[in-house]
Amino acid sequence: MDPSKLPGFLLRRGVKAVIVLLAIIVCNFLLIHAAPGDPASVIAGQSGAADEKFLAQLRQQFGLDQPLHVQLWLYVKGVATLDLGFSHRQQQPVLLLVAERLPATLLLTGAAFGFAVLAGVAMGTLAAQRVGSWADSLITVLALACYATPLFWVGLMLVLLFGVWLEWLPVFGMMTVGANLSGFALVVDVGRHLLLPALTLGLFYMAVYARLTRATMLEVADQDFVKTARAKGVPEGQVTRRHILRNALLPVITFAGIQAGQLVGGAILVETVFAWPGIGRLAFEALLARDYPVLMGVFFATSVMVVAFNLLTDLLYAVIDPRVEVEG
Amino acid sequence: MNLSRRGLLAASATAPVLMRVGDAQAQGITPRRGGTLTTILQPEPPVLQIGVNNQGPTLIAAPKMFNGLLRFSPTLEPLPELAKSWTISPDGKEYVFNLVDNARFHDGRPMTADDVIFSIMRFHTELAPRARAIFSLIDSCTAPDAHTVRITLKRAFQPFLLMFDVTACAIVPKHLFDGQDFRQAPAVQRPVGTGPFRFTEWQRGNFIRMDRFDGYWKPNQPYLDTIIWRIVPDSQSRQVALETGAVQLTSSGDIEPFAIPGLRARPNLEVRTDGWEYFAPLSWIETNHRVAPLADVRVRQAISHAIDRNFIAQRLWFGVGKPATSPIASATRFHDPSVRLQAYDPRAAQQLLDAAGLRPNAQGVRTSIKHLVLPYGEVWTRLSEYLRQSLRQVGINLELESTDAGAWARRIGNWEYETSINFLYQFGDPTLGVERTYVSSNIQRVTFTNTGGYSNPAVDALFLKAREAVTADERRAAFSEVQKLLASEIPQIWLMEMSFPTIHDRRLRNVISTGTGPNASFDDVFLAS
Amino acid sequence: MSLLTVEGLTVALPPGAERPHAITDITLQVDRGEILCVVGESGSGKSITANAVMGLLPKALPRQAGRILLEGQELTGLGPEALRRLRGDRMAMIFQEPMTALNPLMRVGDQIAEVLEVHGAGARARDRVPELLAAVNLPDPGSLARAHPFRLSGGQRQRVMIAMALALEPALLIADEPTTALDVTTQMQILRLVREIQTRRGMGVMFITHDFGVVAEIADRVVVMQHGRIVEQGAADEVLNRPQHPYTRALIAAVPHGAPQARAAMATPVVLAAQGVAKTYRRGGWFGPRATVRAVHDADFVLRRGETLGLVGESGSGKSTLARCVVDLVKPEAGRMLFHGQDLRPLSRAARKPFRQRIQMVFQDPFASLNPRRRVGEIIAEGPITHGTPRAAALARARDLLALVQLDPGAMDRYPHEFSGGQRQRIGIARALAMEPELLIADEPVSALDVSVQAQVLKLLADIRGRLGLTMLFITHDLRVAAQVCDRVAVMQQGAIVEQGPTDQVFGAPRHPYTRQLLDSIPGRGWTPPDLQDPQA
Amino acid sequence: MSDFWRRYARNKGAVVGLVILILVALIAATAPLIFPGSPWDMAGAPFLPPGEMGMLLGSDSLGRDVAAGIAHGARVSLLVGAVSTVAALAVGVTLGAIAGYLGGLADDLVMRFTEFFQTIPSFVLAILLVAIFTPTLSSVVFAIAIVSWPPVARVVRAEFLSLRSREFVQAAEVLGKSRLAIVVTDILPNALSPIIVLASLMVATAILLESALSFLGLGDPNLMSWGFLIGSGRSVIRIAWWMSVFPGIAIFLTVLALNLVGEGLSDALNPRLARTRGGKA
Repeated sequence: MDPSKLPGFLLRRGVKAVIVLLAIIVCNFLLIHAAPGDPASVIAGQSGAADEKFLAQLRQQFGLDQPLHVQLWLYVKGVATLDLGFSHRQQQPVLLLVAERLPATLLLTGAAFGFAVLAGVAMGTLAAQRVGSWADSLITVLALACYATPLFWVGLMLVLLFGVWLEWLPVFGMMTVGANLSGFALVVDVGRHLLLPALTLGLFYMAVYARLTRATMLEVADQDFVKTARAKGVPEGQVTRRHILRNALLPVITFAGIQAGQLVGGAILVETVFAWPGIGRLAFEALLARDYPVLMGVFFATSVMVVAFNLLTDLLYAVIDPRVEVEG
Repeated sequence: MNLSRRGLLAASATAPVLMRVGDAQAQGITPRRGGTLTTILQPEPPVLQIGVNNQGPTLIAAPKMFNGLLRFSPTLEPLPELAKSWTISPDGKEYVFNLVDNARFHDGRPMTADDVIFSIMRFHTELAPRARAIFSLIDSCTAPDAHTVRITLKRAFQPFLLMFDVTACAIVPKHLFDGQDFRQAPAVQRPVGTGPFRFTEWQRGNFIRMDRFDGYWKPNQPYLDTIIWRIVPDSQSRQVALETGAVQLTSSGDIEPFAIPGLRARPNLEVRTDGWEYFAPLSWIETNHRVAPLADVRVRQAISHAIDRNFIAQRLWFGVGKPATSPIASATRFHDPSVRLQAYDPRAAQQLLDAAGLRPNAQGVRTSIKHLVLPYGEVWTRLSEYLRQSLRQVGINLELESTDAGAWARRIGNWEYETSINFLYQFGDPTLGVERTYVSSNIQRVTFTNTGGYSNPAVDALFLKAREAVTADERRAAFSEVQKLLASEIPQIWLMEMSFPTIHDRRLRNVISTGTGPNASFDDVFLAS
Repeated sequence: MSLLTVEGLTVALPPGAERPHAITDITLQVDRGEILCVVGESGSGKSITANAVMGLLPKALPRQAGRILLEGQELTGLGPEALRRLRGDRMAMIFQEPMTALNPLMRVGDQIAEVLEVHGAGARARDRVPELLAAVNLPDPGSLARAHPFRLSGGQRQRVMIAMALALEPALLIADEPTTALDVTTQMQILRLVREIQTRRGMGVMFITHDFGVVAEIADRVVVMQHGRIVEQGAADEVLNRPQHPYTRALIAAVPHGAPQARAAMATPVVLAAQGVAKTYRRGGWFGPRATVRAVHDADFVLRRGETLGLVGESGSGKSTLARCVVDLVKPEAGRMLFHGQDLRPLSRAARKPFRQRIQMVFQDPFASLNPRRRVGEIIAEGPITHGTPRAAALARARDLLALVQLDPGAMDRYPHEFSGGQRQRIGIARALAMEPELLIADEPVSALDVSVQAQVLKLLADIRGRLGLTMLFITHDLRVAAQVCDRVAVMQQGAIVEQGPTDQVFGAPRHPYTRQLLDSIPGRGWTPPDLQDPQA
Repeated sequence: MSDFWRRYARNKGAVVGLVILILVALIAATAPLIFPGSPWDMAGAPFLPPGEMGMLLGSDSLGRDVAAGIAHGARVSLLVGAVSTVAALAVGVTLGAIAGYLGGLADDLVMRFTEFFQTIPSFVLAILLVAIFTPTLSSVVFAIAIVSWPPVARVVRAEFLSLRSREFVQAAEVLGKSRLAIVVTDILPNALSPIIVLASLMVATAILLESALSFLGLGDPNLMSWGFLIGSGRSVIRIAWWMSVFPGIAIFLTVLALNLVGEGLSDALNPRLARTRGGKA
């Protein structure tokens, strides 16, 4: 796309993203507040003993005695200044809690996403090139199998295989408990811990990308310009790389942009199975404890991730596909 | 049990001897200085300031940084801590604590009577409902000198001393809290106490580190250099970490009961289930007396007959804990061992239900009762599933509702339930930890009050009598009577005296030396070579 | 020695197809400096022949017999790599659909340079691109090379394709219907370009087409194919003017022809009058840039009873939009659409319903205009049923209508997919006639049909019109068809009617330059098909 | 119809999938006969390995028969899958039809709404909804339906959008048919194929979602389900692998079967494939 039009494009997408985020914030807030049980009663309950005065104190402290729209306004205003609120249960700013857990989730989802896209596209390409061969059948069956297996179960089976029976890999946590590693040793340690969770999270999406790539490759291969390339005498490898794959990647990118957000959902399961200390687990724990500010913070963080990813996808798309701006 | 009364009145004389209790249990090995204890904290507590947060994990970790005036032996005798001795007036109204004079906070400021008074009268009274209820009995609290505290009660309250364990009334530095919102004070994030270990680092979701406080008031103590609390949210990982030696100690609910038999078999590990005498948690089927069939004592008795408490203790908790026999746990003072609950007898249960007019329909169902599953972990879900199957045998259809911790607490607090599971700490004395569930004056829309709505004037009277009696004997009589009465009325269907396994490396010594076990200060814990 | 020699070429079809071979025993030559037109209807095997020469047959269609020689070298024995080296170098190909024949993600210049690169031109490849683009008469070759294909018009893209094909000066150019998807004016430009380059370089060209007009315009020699076989070949003049084979004769007879006849101006009442009709399309969302396209503006015409008015123009001229305005498929934002004096434009859906019966439409695409999930009988009868005719009566009438459009009454219970394109178009006509309309809008009713079928459908329409006294608005891009069918024509360009009048006047003495340009662009304008008795009709 | 079956049967995988699906449905239907009594009954000793004491697939931590749990769980999984798919279809088809047929502002509003739902990570939303409405069969179905409808709406909208401009729909307009009649008789029947294919895949996704929710302890506590079995087996995987392995295989086979059936349906219903098979000359 014409580089001079990039700022306008970014501005339009940016405005759109902000509106979407605002809607998400309001929606999350209302949704979470529709939940029965307020944090005061949870804290009161868990502190072993409580009386009415204590409850009233807590409610006042959390601002829960304010009218709902005031609470919402305060929340939206806070989010605008990156103040995601304060977790009274954890006695920490939500931003801090989320920020602490975010790297682990980004590492996990990033690794899983990278693995899924690379392996998926590679498998899909291979299958499409040898359509009808045993390799194609194998890849199709494999993709279908990954597609049909529950994420958490794959995780458990990997734990069983590599952690319990073979004892090759650590299966819980993000790093070895108690080993104060640093530098390269730490990277290796985290990498070993990352392997199984990332594989688990990535397998399903790998299957999706493999199927998608295969299908779009076959579709693109039927198109006229591929025939043009062949008629030009372009070697097969180059036809695949330059003409088929590049065009086939467009729907894969679109899909990846949508899927990236869903990855966070899967991360909750994987983080639960592998005890990975990310925001997926934070969300689940916060939900169980009715820690509204944290829940909203996690939702906001994931929404930002999704929106940012969509923006990134749009941008990538605009770079790869010159027609984008025409379609507005 | 006369011993306990004597101990309460004349503890000062025996104090120096009892201070050696821990050492004596060290099987003759001289304590060794040094070493790092890596253990587990689960779930990660929000803050480590007792008072601001009084949940289980905080009460495990924070006592390493704080001291109470007293601590308690496994038989709940008070032992000196920051109070090196104390006296109680014969009418039971005046308590004088003599404080150690060399205690310092981690920031170097000396601990004085002012800090104690602040902790009692201001800090815990404002923050902690349980403390508020008891400390409201205090008429005056003064400091005749910098190391003496005199408390005068409005009326005698025999279990008063039990409130001075570190878990109930940790002594906090007045100079760091006075004049501030206690919850928001910086010291909440970086706790400062007089305890043997000082707070050094907390990486959320990862670990908390505490280092030896070199200025600790007990000479040459503590023995350990560092305690690292690992946050490991996953029970499997915790078990692996224990097995591989990555951590040397687990406590509380860190390890699921079904893993205990396997861990017991490991030669390098020791599995203890004592050390919870002060808390003595008792679990029961929480029943809401406002719901039709449950108001009928015969129905409650029938349910009590229909469940096999031995099965629960052995098959669900793998022997960690034992069947309940009374509303007062056996470790709590004034437990009456002669009291018996309804025996496992489905036939008797069915007869009682017949008598209550609940006849089985074509499917064999007499009545349907809703049951809120306690959302505290898998074993509680299994328990509810077991109860459903057991009650189905006698024709009661238990419909489980699962919920999260927040909704559970709210629904119990608002009386919006039919049955559930609940367990409460007893804090050493029935007046402190048992009474609240059964007296009609405590029927409140708040969790852990008499939410079931049980009301019996005789029970109310007996609890009041026990509360106000000055001597232990008078109280014992009243408690015996109320236990017998409650056992037949069975307002809540008690299941099990719970315990939590403390599992540690055998090289780790003195882990459990008091009635608060893993919740104690660990100033005498050491790693043998 | 011929440039290209094909001998006894036979290509199999997959088992289960309607015939065993895609092409059977094809023998033909292309000499240097000549244009050989391969002509035939869809399914005749002409594209398969071209692809076989290029070595681009899909795996499902294997060559079974025959030889192909290019410049004396036998291609049939070559391995894939050797064949690849020849493609783009010694022989090149351009395709029918310029909109999809270029890689949408690559710059035009890169795509042209790629030909040179893969044949070993190395780094200098890019430098030659502007020169190649200039050779196909494209303006501003420098910036065009940096453009992506979507910025180019269809004609420009086809020029790019030609530039690409000619980059290495191949001996043989195969053009597979290269102008079918283009408007007539563009088509003529491309045809002239091909002819010019061919002459300049002395190439041999194998030009595949279904259009005898194009054949007449460009061919030196002609090969006629039917059902995968060559039925006739010879010099262009011979085949066009003295066809021998019955099939060739039938095809040529089906080409719409005959000069428009002067017809008496009608004095019947006005059925439909459009006054100042305008339709503007707006695009762009809440955040994107807005774009407006004036699809139709200031359209005025009248249509008298019994008359056929042709709306002619190239794609995008607004002729279909205008037709759709009449039946309210498109809502014009200005003007009046008077039907017997009543303005239809402001009518609500309900108020318009009575008029629905009186104005009906026949659509272009016989494959898309019939609901695939409904039986033919229901399709024809549902209009009258909607307007209150009892079901039994409507179905009985549908049976009669099938007979009227020369279909078997057994068709009633069959589904549309069981019929050929021409048959479907008859069903579409029957559906419109079931409403007994006064006014029939025919939107390119024969454009998607092969020439022989086209002739049959046109004949049917003429018959029906005569028998039922229909008034007709006939939209077409094909001036030959318009000349044959219409009493009067209106020529549209960029949303406006630039000229209208009696057909013979407009075609005989065009006043507007655009009309002249259109007429000049009719391929094979110099050729008048011989008057043949159609032996098959 | 026979034509449909012929095309369907051409895909071997689809036939295998159908057979598996019928078997699963059969097991679900006959579970009370094969395993009388409740799957929650503590029928034997805890942690019995497969095959011991008549427990074909072993027993769990309370001595409950895993095989009985799987058979009874099939009922729940299929029920949740089917009901939530129907619900999601109802919402998605309605909204998609409105957006696609009416276009304009309605389309814009519906699509913004749909996009918004697609931006929220669906599994997180499902967890939230189930937690808010407390885990029961109906809240699980509701939550799954809520997160599953957007793709339906998109597909239906796209189909409607393209069908709306098809000439046979325009012909129906010109005939004067009412909007409802056009939608019902002309557009919907032609949009049915992708909806049916999508529905078969949605059942699969719903089963996966239900199991994931149950795995996290957000299932209906009164109903035995596959996800529950795996969830309860997770923490004891080192002691009793069979508790998590077998229910997982059950989910895998069912979801696989549904996917295969979906592909078969797609082949059998998609006229485009039929056309390419015919070959292009």
